Amino acid sequence: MAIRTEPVTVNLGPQHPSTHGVFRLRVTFDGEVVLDVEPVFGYLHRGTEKLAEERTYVQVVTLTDRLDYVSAMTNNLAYVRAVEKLAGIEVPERAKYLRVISSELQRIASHLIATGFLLQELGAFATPLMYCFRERERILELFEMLCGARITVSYMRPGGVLQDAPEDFWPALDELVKAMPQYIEELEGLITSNEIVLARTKDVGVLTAEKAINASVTGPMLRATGVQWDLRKADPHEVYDRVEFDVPIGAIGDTYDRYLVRVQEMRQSLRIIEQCVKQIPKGDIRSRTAYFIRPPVGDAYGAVESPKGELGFYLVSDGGIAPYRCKIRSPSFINLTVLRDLLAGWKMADLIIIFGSTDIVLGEVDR
Amino acid sequence: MAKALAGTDVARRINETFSGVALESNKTDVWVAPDDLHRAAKFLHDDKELDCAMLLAITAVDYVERFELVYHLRSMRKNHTVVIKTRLSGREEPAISSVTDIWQGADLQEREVWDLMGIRFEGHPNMKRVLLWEGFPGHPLRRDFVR
Amino acid sequence: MYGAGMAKGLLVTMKNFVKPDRMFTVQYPDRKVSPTELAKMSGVGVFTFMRKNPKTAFKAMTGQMTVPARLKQHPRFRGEEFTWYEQRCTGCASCAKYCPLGIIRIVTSPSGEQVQEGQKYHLDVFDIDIGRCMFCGLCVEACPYDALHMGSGFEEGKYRRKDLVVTVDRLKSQPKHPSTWFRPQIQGKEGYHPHGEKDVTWQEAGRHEQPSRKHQEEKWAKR
Amino acid sequence: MEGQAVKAGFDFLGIYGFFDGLMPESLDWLAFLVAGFILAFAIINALVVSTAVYTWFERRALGKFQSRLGPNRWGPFGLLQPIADVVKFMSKEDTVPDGADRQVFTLAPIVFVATGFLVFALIPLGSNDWLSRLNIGLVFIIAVTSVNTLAIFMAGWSSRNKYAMFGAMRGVAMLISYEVPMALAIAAVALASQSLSTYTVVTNQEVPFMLVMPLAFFIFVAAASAEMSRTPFDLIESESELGSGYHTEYSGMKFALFQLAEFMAPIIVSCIVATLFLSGWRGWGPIPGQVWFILKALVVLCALLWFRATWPRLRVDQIMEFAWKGLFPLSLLNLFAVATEIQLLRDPVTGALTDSDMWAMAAINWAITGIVFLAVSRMFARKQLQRPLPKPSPLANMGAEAE
Repeated sequence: MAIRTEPVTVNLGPQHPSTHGVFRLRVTFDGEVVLDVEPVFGYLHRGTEKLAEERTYVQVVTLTDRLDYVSAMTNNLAYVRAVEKLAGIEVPERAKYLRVISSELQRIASHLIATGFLLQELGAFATPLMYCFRERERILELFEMLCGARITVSYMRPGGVLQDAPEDFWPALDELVKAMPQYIEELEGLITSNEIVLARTKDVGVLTAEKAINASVTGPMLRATGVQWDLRKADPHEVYDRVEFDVPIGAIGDTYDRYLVRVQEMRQSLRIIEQCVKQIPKGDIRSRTAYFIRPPVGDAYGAVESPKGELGFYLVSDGGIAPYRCKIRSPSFINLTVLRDLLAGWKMADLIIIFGSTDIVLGEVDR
Repeated sequence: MAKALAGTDVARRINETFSGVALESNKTDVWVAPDDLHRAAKFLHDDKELDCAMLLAITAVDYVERFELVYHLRSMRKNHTVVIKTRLSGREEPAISSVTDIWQGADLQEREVWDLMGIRFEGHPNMKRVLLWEGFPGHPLRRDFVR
Repeated sequence: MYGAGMAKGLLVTMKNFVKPDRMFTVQYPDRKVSPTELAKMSGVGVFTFMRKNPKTAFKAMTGQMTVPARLKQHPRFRGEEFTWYEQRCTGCASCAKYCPLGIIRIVTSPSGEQVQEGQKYHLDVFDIDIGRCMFCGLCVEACPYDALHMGSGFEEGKYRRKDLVVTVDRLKSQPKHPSTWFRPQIQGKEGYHPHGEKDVTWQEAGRHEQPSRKHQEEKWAKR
Repeated sequence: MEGQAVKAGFDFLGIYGFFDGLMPESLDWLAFLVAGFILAFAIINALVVSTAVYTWFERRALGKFQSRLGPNRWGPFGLLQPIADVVKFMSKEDTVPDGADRQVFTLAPIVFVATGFLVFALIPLGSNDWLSRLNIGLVFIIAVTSVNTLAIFMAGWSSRNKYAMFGAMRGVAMLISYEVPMALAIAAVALASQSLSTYTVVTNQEVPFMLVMPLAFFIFVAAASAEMSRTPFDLIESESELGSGYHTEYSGMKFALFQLAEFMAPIIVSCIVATLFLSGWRGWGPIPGQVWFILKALVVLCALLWFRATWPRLRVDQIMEFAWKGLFPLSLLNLFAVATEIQLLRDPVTGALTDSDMWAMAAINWAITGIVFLAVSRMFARKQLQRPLPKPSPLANMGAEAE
């Protein structure tokens, strides 16, 4: 006897424990199996691009903090890079190093969050999440030393950084760089070889390299598919061409690979910081720029490798004190393109972890 | 170091295959007519030398008398970037052909452009608003949008 | 070996269980203290302390003793209330201009006073609406005379929106404990911390020496 | 509770005898009733209070595991936290969703809690402190724990919520599957102790059955943690997927009842494990049996807590696979091995098993367990732990310079 079944449509979200904010997945289930997914978002849309048109070039820095609110430093960096390209501003050496140090710290913090929440979604009762937050806390303390804020840093300015690091910053940074590898080791001990994690994440949500490139996927998600592409190497900005680091890649592009790539990137970031601390010269931290920057008429696209992928700012200037158009190429938003292809056919529990492994931040998706 | 291909070179290459498609060019950008955009995009994607495998971003800029669409393209194998632009006239629902069949990555971005700028992409499988709700009056990123 | 990974995970959690020295909970506004800690605070041995004040020691042992605790912050922390020096302010309204949100309201009238450089205006209104403020600090960065500083408080919760506006009277009267954010001259001061009792005078808060007449004339001539 | 010296302990007969002595003979039934009520009252309250303490303990211990503090504000070390929780639950609005089946919706938490209390009646806390010496105790435990399934299904179905439905459906599938290996593991215990009564299981348990039948112990603990839906088997209420599963729509006291039953489950399971596999109240030296029992139960409780704090959750199909392809064959193998050993080792006339027989069984069973473990680990390890080495894809070349 054939039992008649009918698909069930469930709204996962906007208030669901594992949607990373206000995000809605309209999912059609056949039993536990996902038939169709439609992401619905925009709940956090604040019109950053429109707001930027009415702010001066420096004031927009504060808006970029609020895009990807777990990695404000890289947002600042991407924006000020675009402005510097547009207006032709030179940056002092010391500022470049400070920028790299702070954005690599931010990358570690962001990847810690991604890993912690992935494990939370796997059902590990908050323990890995708490460990991740514990380590992130130390990084945020460093940010507080650097610029007086922990999340919304507003640290970088066109032409340099806001202010030099205080004296007690350097010993604290050394301590962190020394202690961090063993924390990452500990985190890996809890997760990497755990058979339950392997059973849940291995071969789940496989993304192929061709598909990823065609769908403009960037960041750890792209690297997990085996494509060795990192903007820090491909188009070295700041001082990335003066430091040595590897670009970790995954083997097959499944959820486990995405996790592994993130963990290995944390190690590489520590390597970069270590070398930067050795190399950093004394000197200015900010070149003299007018407070109201008036770039020449034209456009510029500046991008950096943010923890989520390629974060780009496309600025159009009409010669005034505010950008005529400020387009944000947000990696979280564009990585969502493949969501439907990734999720269809998997089970409900897989849906949650695949979605978690894409590591989106709603502030950046909705802008 | 990634290289931004000179617009004139790219324009020359495009015109060698489809003559007259690239209207004008300067050091960085190439302008094509909106009707030829799809052809040019397909060529840029398929050509072995240009090899633009990834569509980085689609931006619409509102210059009041016209809209300008900016396509940032990137070759992963050759490590260079190409910028092509096209000008659209008319403020009442200007339309252009979609490039989703060439790059899947255009999917959400074209929806976003439609949502915020009001440029319709013909041939897009799911041309709906993405950030704002259906029934939102107007397209907020336009310069003449009034709350 | 199958199961080894799971066992490794168990060891990691057990290590954290038996060695809670990396506990990162911050207790606020007060925290529980143990008798040992209390004894250390009063500067005597644990047993002496227990013998002297058995009642407190017992309370501490049963986990009922609390001492006030303030969050550990760097002196650079950008806090909620602002520190403002009337003597340094000329009423130029740079802060209001640079505020991305436009939440600083300034009304000035000519005063005829000359404090440092150029003419000084009298401030009739200087309202900072911290209910909408995002503490980016651009106003402080913009202030040419180092008159406005960030504070380091974070306990400005109010029941009404209009109470969140920091008025000029409050700015005048509140203790001057500026954050050292973007103010290297305060940061360089030995042992200064915004949480301390010591006020910073308006002379100390400024970066600039008193400019000479000649210097000013040169500067103006350039414009 | 009284020590062993008192002839009739704190059990039904003792209380009944006491009241029977007070009353005239025609009021026998009243004495019966009063004794029953007193017992029921005592057991329910003892269990509720210990659950309350356990919630505090679990939250503090989980806090330690996660390197944070856990509740420490209300009362010494936060001990009064459960009271605060209950007050909060009671002051919350008791909502019933629109379109829910009101009767079933109200009944579900009651059924859910009642099963836990029923099981506890059979646990002998000491050689004299038992509340019911039912001669089919093991069968009763299996039967009553399956009523759980019904309660979960009632809650999920009547809520008229899709998440609750998902939780309930998962719950029914999983609980029914795990009852099979659990029952088979209990059957092995019954064979070895040659009794179905929980009391006799302990008295006949000269050697703790955990040592005699490690495989059965493992199966029982795994199945039981699935039955009470704790990690790694907590997919019924997996909060990252389903909100909170079958009790998504519950609030106020009804939700508190679910919480009570949920936190009660580990206590009951650890008591059952202590009884069936750790030789209950038996111990050495001057320490009274009750203390031994509580200690053993506490050890099991802490181990379950430790697992919960560490491991993530399995997927629904993996859990079902684990039940039917893993635990079920293992429990059959275990039952077969134990039955064969008993047939070979027991006294041919009386059928009794001596201590040395038990130790012999233990040796054989440990060997079997080791072989099975190695075989299974070989089988899975090859499949799971090997991954291809990452190879850079030819689709990208970061070092390339455009010509």
